[in-house]
Amino acid sequence: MASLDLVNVQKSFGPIKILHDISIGLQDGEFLVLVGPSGCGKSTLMNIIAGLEEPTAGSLKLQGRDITNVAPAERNISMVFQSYALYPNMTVAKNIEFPLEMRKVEKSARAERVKSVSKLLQIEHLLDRKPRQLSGGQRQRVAIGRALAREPQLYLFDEPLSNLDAQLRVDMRTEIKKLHQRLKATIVYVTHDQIEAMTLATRIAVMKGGVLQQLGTPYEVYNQPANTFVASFMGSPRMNLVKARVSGTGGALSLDIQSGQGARVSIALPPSATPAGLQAYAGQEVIAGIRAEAVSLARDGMVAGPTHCFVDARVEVIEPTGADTLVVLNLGGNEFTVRLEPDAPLKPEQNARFLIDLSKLVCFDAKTESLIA
Amino acid sequence: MASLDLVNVQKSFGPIKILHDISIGLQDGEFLVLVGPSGCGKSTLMNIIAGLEEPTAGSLKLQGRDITNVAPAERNISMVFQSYALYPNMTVAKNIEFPLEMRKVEKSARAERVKSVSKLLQIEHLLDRKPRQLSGGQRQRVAIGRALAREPQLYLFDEPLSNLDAQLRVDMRTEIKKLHQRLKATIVYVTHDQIEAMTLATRIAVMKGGVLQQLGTPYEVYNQPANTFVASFMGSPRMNLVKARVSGTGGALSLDIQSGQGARVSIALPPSATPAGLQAYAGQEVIAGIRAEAVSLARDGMVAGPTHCFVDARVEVIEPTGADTLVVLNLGGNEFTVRLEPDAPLKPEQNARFLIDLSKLVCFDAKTESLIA
Amino acid sequence: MQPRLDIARIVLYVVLFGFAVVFLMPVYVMAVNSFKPLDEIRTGNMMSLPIDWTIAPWLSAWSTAQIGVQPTGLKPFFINSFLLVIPSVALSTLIGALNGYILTQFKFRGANLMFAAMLFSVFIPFQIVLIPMAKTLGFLGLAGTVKGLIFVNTVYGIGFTTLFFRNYYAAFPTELIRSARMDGAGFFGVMGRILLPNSTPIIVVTVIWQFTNIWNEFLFGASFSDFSSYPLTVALNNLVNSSTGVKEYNVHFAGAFIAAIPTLVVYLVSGKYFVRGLMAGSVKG
Amino acid sequence: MKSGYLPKLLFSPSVFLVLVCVYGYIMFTIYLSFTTSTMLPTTEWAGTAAYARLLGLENWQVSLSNLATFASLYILIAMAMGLGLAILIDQKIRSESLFRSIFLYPMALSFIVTGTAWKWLLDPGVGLERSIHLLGWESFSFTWIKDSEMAIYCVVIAAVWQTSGFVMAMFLAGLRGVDTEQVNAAKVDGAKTWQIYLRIILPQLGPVFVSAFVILAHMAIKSYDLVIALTNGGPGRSTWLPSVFMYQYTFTRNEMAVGAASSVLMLVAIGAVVLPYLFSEMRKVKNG
Amino acid sequence: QQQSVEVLHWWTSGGEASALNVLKQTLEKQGVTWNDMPVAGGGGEAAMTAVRARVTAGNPPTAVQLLGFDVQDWAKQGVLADLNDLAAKGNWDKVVPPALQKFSKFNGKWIAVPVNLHTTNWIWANKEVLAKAGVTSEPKDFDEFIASAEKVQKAGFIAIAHGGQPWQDATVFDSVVLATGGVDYYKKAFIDLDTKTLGSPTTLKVFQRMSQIRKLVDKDFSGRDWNVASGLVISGKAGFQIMGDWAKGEFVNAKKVPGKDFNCYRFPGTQGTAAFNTDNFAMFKLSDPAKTAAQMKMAADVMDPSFQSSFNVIKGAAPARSDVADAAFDECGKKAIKDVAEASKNNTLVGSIAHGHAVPASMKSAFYDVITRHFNGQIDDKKAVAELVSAAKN
Ligand SMILES: Nc1ncnc2c1ncn2[C@@H]1O[C@H](COP(=O)(O)OP(=O)(O)OP(=O)(O)O)[C@@H](O)[C@H]1O
Ligand SMILES: Nc1ncnc2c1ncn2[C@@H]1O[C@H](COP(=O)(O)OP(=O)(O)OP(=O)(O)O)[C@@H](O)[C@H]1O
Ligand SMILES: [Mg+2]
Ligand SMILES: [Mg+2]
Repeated sequence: MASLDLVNVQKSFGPIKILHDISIGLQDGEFLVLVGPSGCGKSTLMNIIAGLEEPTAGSLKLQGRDITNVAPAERNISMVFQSYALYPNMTVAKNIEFPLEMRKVEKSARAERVKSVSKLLQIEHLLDRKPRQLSGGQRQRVAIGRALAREPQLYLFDEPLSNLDAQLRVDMRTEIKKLHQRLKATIVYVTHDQIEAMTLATRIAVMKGGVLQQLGTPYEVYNQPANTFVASFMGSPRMNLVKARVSGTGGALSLDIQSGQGARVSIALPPSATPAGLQAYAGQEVIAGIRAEAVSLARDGMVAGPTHCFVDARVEVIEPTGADTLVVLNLGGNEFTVRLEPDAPLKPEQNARFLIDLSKLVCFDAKTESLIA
Repeated sequence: MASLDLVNVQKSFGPIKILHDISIGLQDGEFLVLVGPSGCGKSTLMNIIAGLEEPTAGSLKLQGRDITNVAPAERNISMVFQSYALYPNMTVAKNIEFPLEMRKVEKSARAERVKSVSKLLQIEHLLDRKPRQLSGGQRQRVAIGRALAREPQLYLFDEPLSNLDAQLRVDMRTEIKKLHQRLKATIVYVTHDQIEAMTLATRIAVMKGGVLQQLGTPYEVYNQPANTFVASFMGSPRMNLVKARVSGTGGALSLDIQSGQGARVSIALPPSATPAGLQAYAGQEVIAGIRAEAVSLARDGMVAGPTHCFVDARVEVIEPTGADTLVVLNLGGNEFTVRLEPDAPLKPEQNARFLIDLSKLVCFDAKTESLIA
Repeated sequence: MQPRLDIARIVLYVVLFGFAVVFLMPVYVMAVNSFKPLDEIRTGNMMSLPIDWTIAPWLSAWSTAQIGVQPTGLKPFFINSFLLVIPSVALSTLIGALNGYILTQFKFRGANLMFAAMLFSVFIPFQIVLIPMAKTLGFLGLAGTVKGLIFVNTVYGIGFTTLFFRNYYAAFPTELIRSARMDGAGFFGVMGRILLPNSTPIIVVTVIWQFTNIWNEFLFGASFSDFSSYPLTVALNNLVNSSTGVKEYNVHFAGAFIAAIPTLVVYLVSGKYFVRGLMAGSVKG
Repeated sequence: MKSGYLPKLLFSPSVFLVLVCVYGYIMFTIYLSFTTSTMLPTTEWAGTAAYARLLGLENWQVSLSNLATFASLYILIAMAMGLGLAILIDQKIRSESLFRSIFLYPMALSFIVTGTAWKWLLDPGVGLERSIHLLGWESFSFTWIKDSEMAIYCVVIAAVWQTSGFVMAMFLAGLRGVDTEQVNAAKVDGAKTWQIYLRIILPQLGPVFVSAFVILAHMAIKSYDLVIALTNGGPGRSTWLPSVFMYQYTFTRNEMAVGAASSVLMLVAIGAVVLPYLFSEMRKVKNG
Repeated sequence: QQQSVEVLHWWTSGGEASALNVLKQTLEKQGVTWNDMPVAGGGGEAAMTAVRARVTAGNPPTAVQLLGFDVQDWAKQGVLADLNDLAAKGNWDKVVPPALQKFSKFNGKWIAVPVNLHTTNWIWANKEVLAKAGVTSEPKDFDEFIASAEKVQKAGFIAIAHGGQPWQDATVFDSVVLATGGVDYYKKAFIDLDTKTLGSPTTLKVFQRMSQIRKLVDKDFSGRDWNVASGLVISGKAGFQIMGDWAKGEFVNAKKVPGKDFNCYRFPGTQGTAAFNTDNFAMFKLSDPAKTAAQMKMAADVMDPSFQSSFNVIKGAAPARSDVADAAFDECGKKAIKDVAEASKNNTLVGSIAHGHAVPASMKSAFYDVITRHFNGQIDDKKAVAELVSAAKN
């Protein structure tokens, strides 16, 4: 396995700049998950790593070797394409075998490998079919199988599980995780699935409009988002972001949440949960971010802990998702989504009291939208 | 909008039977979500409804009219294809406009429509591009746009959001929900996303290997799964299914969970949470199903309510997903996954006490694997 | 889906049938007259069926008709034509595929200009290359040999074959090629394993074109070969185009059919490779 | 994709051959056209004498105007027929291969012989006209081949007959390369069969149109056997084409310089007509 | 080393080939292998192309069948061999009619050997048809011929079977010119290209007569092969055909007997004169002495009287030597030999315009252009004369 360094990689299609100065350094055996809104340049970046597109500027190093001008075939990289790109003239087995054949792997070893990969992906019964006789999910698994057949220095997966059902997805995710651990493979992985990103990544790169927003561990990205974009992009439902004014001084700051027309809400911040940088914003406006799961329904007789506080809000919408219930509140005139147990005893239009875990609170500069740490 | 009736629809490709006797009746304005493992025949069923494949047997009625032999163009159906199937020779705008043009919609009205649809899908800036110049998610949105341009009797969506990022996915989901409510459109929708299925559907059809397993409201499917397949297919993490022996008689039954080597666990069932049919199984084995979210960490001093019970279990694996933590327990020798708050104070290998909500317990016949109601 | 028979389809069949009849008319004339004795042709109606059926003209065209001084029939010239046509077709098709691949997948300066140059080359009248080519062949020592003919037919086939393949590959899904390159396929791997196996229809078209053209090529055959390497067309021409002798139309027609058999076989065999939906399901979008 | 040296290396033999055997020889021909060559090439310089003679020849003018009529009609009709037949054949018909072969077979037969069959068919005294008379339609008249105004249309008919099957094959190959999923999508979008062809399939066949055009244009320009076998240039000189002219003057009339001059003028004319079209089409292929 | 000859020719029809086979066998008896190189097509057009390619490639055949002025043209290129030694030995200058020598010699050197002597001013007539139309005697002059033909036409037959191809039109023209202007006019106008003579009223008359013939031809004549036209006569659909002596083959092949079923006679008004064409084997310069030796053997064999006889009996022409016995020939053949001998003696043996024995190929074709256009009614008689003159000027 190998380390991968992207140095100031840029890409334009004609006049349109798709990637701006992307620099990422990956250690041997890292699992990088690329996330970002549709069209932000993830696949383009993957193609550049694979050598299928030339970067307009910048360079790439694999295991210290400059590969900017190396042909894809000589990079020793495997890739699962977002669009599958199965070979229509070959059966499933042949598709999987192809990269091995190209690397001159012996016939019996190939057959072995096809067998084990197809077993892993539960497509053994499809080995003799042509791509056009497969369902969407089956095609996607064949595409994965083709990439897994080899053991290259680097794997690239572009949304490999998007067409699989939830169970299979969990299975495949586990398999990929195992694979990563077993082979100590370096992997770059694009996904839109939050859970995939959180569970698989050793590091997550969040992109937006071709610009790298944050590169960090899943914990960092989730709990210390570099800016409001990352904050609201990661996590579902998205983080609640509300404008608030910082008041008080010294050790005891509090946030006053602006009220459009609703009642004004003031939240006192416990010193332990106050970012150091927030002091400088006293009297100014910031953006406060609280995740939906940091709020719970206050039960009768509960007492707020040192990092908790109570707020009263009006219930607007209730959306049961099975495992939980999402409730949209009106908090000081702002929409505020919280996640509660499935059988939370609430009805639309009622008022209720909620408990906020302030240790999960993050604040952003109102102008630059970056994290105040 | 229109009602749709599938009557004993069957489909074989050569010797392989893909769909077995599917009968589904949809009311005007219903939103049917088709779910099932990859390759179970969802797309095939969609194709049959669209008229792109002929059923081997059975018939279809749209608004009471037999359409089994009606050409696709005359069915007045819109469809989003799993593979997008964009027209490579046309720009995005032309792609969206095409179905309108085919229905002889006036030019100005078409332009209007393209504008509003592309705004809805956030692809206004892409209107002049060719499909080849789009990212995966952008292509998918164009495909949706093409389907939404018209207002047909029936919409078919085959995994329309699989390549979108989480935020966009939520947005689009909401838009589709709104569309459904505004137009009172009848919709058939394939997805692998549990949340999509639960939030969008008026009814869910669960398929497996070409056989319809259950057709019911999201609540029914989630809480009263017709069999163990449906139970474990719907919901993530999957429902915990453990073999248990029913003991006791009369009003007070209890379940003894078989222990491979672990300690034997016995759970007393409160009469209010005991399915009527379970009486007949006294002394026999059943499969008990408990969802991960029906279990919580018992806190010190807690007292079990009338439909709750305590169990002791050993923590095996802890998997934080951001919003919650998934914990795999060893319960009487069985793996048992529970979903806890993100900061549950647990460590692997420790023993702890958990609270089970027995009102969520479901039992299945051990042989037929169907629900005991 | 097996379409049902309705009015539209009946019309479709009627139209197809009508065209088929028109297309078959000349060959009908040839066929019926190839089975008539010469007298009957001289005196009778050319469109009517033979009164006195005979296969003598066919036998004669095959084995006894006069091609040169010896009454050899067309038989001995088949081999020559095959020796000439098979390598020429294979070579020019291969070169065309190669050029098409290079021209569509590798962008280098002057590539488009070269393509235009090759394209334009199909328009040159062959009579203008005859003399210089004769000189060239003489210089290369290939004059009067099958090798020389193969060379000539290959060179002047490149324009077409390149055109066919380049235009076909221009629409080929790039993802497939990219994927193959990722999988470690080199230049020839991509071509041999991905492009060619997915080019069946265009290969069929190219082979039909090249086979027919080279099989029926006369000018080069007559000019650049000697009797031992004469291709079939020259023989057929000698059979048909004798100047002041008696014209045995029945033998001519039979000879024409015989000479066309390989081409017809190629058409029949290759036809079934026009398969539908070659790419379906290989890529999204 | 970036190119290493291998593609260029593999491409260069073709380039070399084409440059030498086509453009080199064209140079040679241009040179010949300025000499006094008659039977064999000579090097004696004659200036533009050959061109002067050529332009004064009525045969040349007749040939050119015939070519204009013939080429435009032939290309148009053969293209339309080929496309039409391909679409008809593409309708999942029974005995597809039979029909396909029937339309394609004329390509297999060399015109050395089919010319005779056509000559008979078109001949009013023995062919179609007489047969129809025998069937009872006495007033039917089809004497084009004997009519110097109309004979060129007979050449068009025979040429269309010979090549439209091949054009059909080309279009069929193109039609069958189009992804079925797109066709499915168009069906659902409410497109009728003809609209699917017109809007979805044909626009993707741009390159096939280019190929077909080149094939037909080249046939139109090079048709020699056809004319010789069918009308031998007659009645009178009314079906002469430049190809006949070139051949006649170069090899039969021993006026090689004039023949060369006519080739040069033809090439210039072809270049003027074809190249702009090709370039525009190629640009479309690249961007579209 | 095995001696061999390579012979390029276009005699590939049954009769021609078996005639040539005589030569082949003769040579093989002398130990010379025969490498055939037949290239048929038109009047040897394809063959001429092939020769050019062969010569350019530096690989000419031993002998090439050539017509008329082509021999001279090739000789001018300096690629033909010198046969004078052989000619002296065989006394060719004496036995070959001077009119023919003009084509087989260049700058006083023999370079080619003549094989046959065809004459073109023949008429072929179906006796039965003529009888039915009431034509009992052979027409003596042009007007009589026209009158007879008109009778045939009136009787419901095609009067003159003709194929509308330039060379056939020109073949008729040969005869009409001879009949109208006589040998002197013919030579002056069409061989010496004297423009005054060409523009004279005689020429106008020639074209007027062509127009007369045109009226006696059926409407479907255009493009018809000559042998189809012969077929019309043979099958009794037409009365006459104006065609060279090779037409006899068609009649004989259809089991018709000269004198009994059909008649052959000189075009009315041309008795005693003959327009001829002759096939030569031009001998190319070779570098290999073994080949040259074989070439000389071949040339000698061709000029051998017994070969000339046996070849031309089959070919249907007269021998190119005037000293060959006519015993083996049929009635028409005997007449041909007699006529040729007479004409040669009277110096009325003239090269055929139609077959490139009057003027070189380019001029011949220019004449074709005029004759054909006139015959097809595209230009009138006067215009035809004018165009003929202007063609001759170029
Ligand atoms: N042309 C064909 N020939 C043979 N089998 C086919 C053909 N098309 C589809 N199948 C098979 O039919 C089954 C159902 O396919 P379908 O596309 O309906 O699955 P699906 O439920 O949409 O799956 P996914 O969620 O993966 O898209 C699959 O097992 C597939 O392999
Ligand atoms: N050939 C091209 N010409 C112009 N723009 C292009 C081209 N290919 C891609 N783009 C644009 O580049 C941007 C990035 O594309 P890319 O495929 O990398 O997105 P992505 O992050 O993978 O998105 P998704 O999640 O939707 O797959 C998109 O906005 C796309 O429209
Ligand atoms: Mg992408
Ligand atoms: Mg599917």
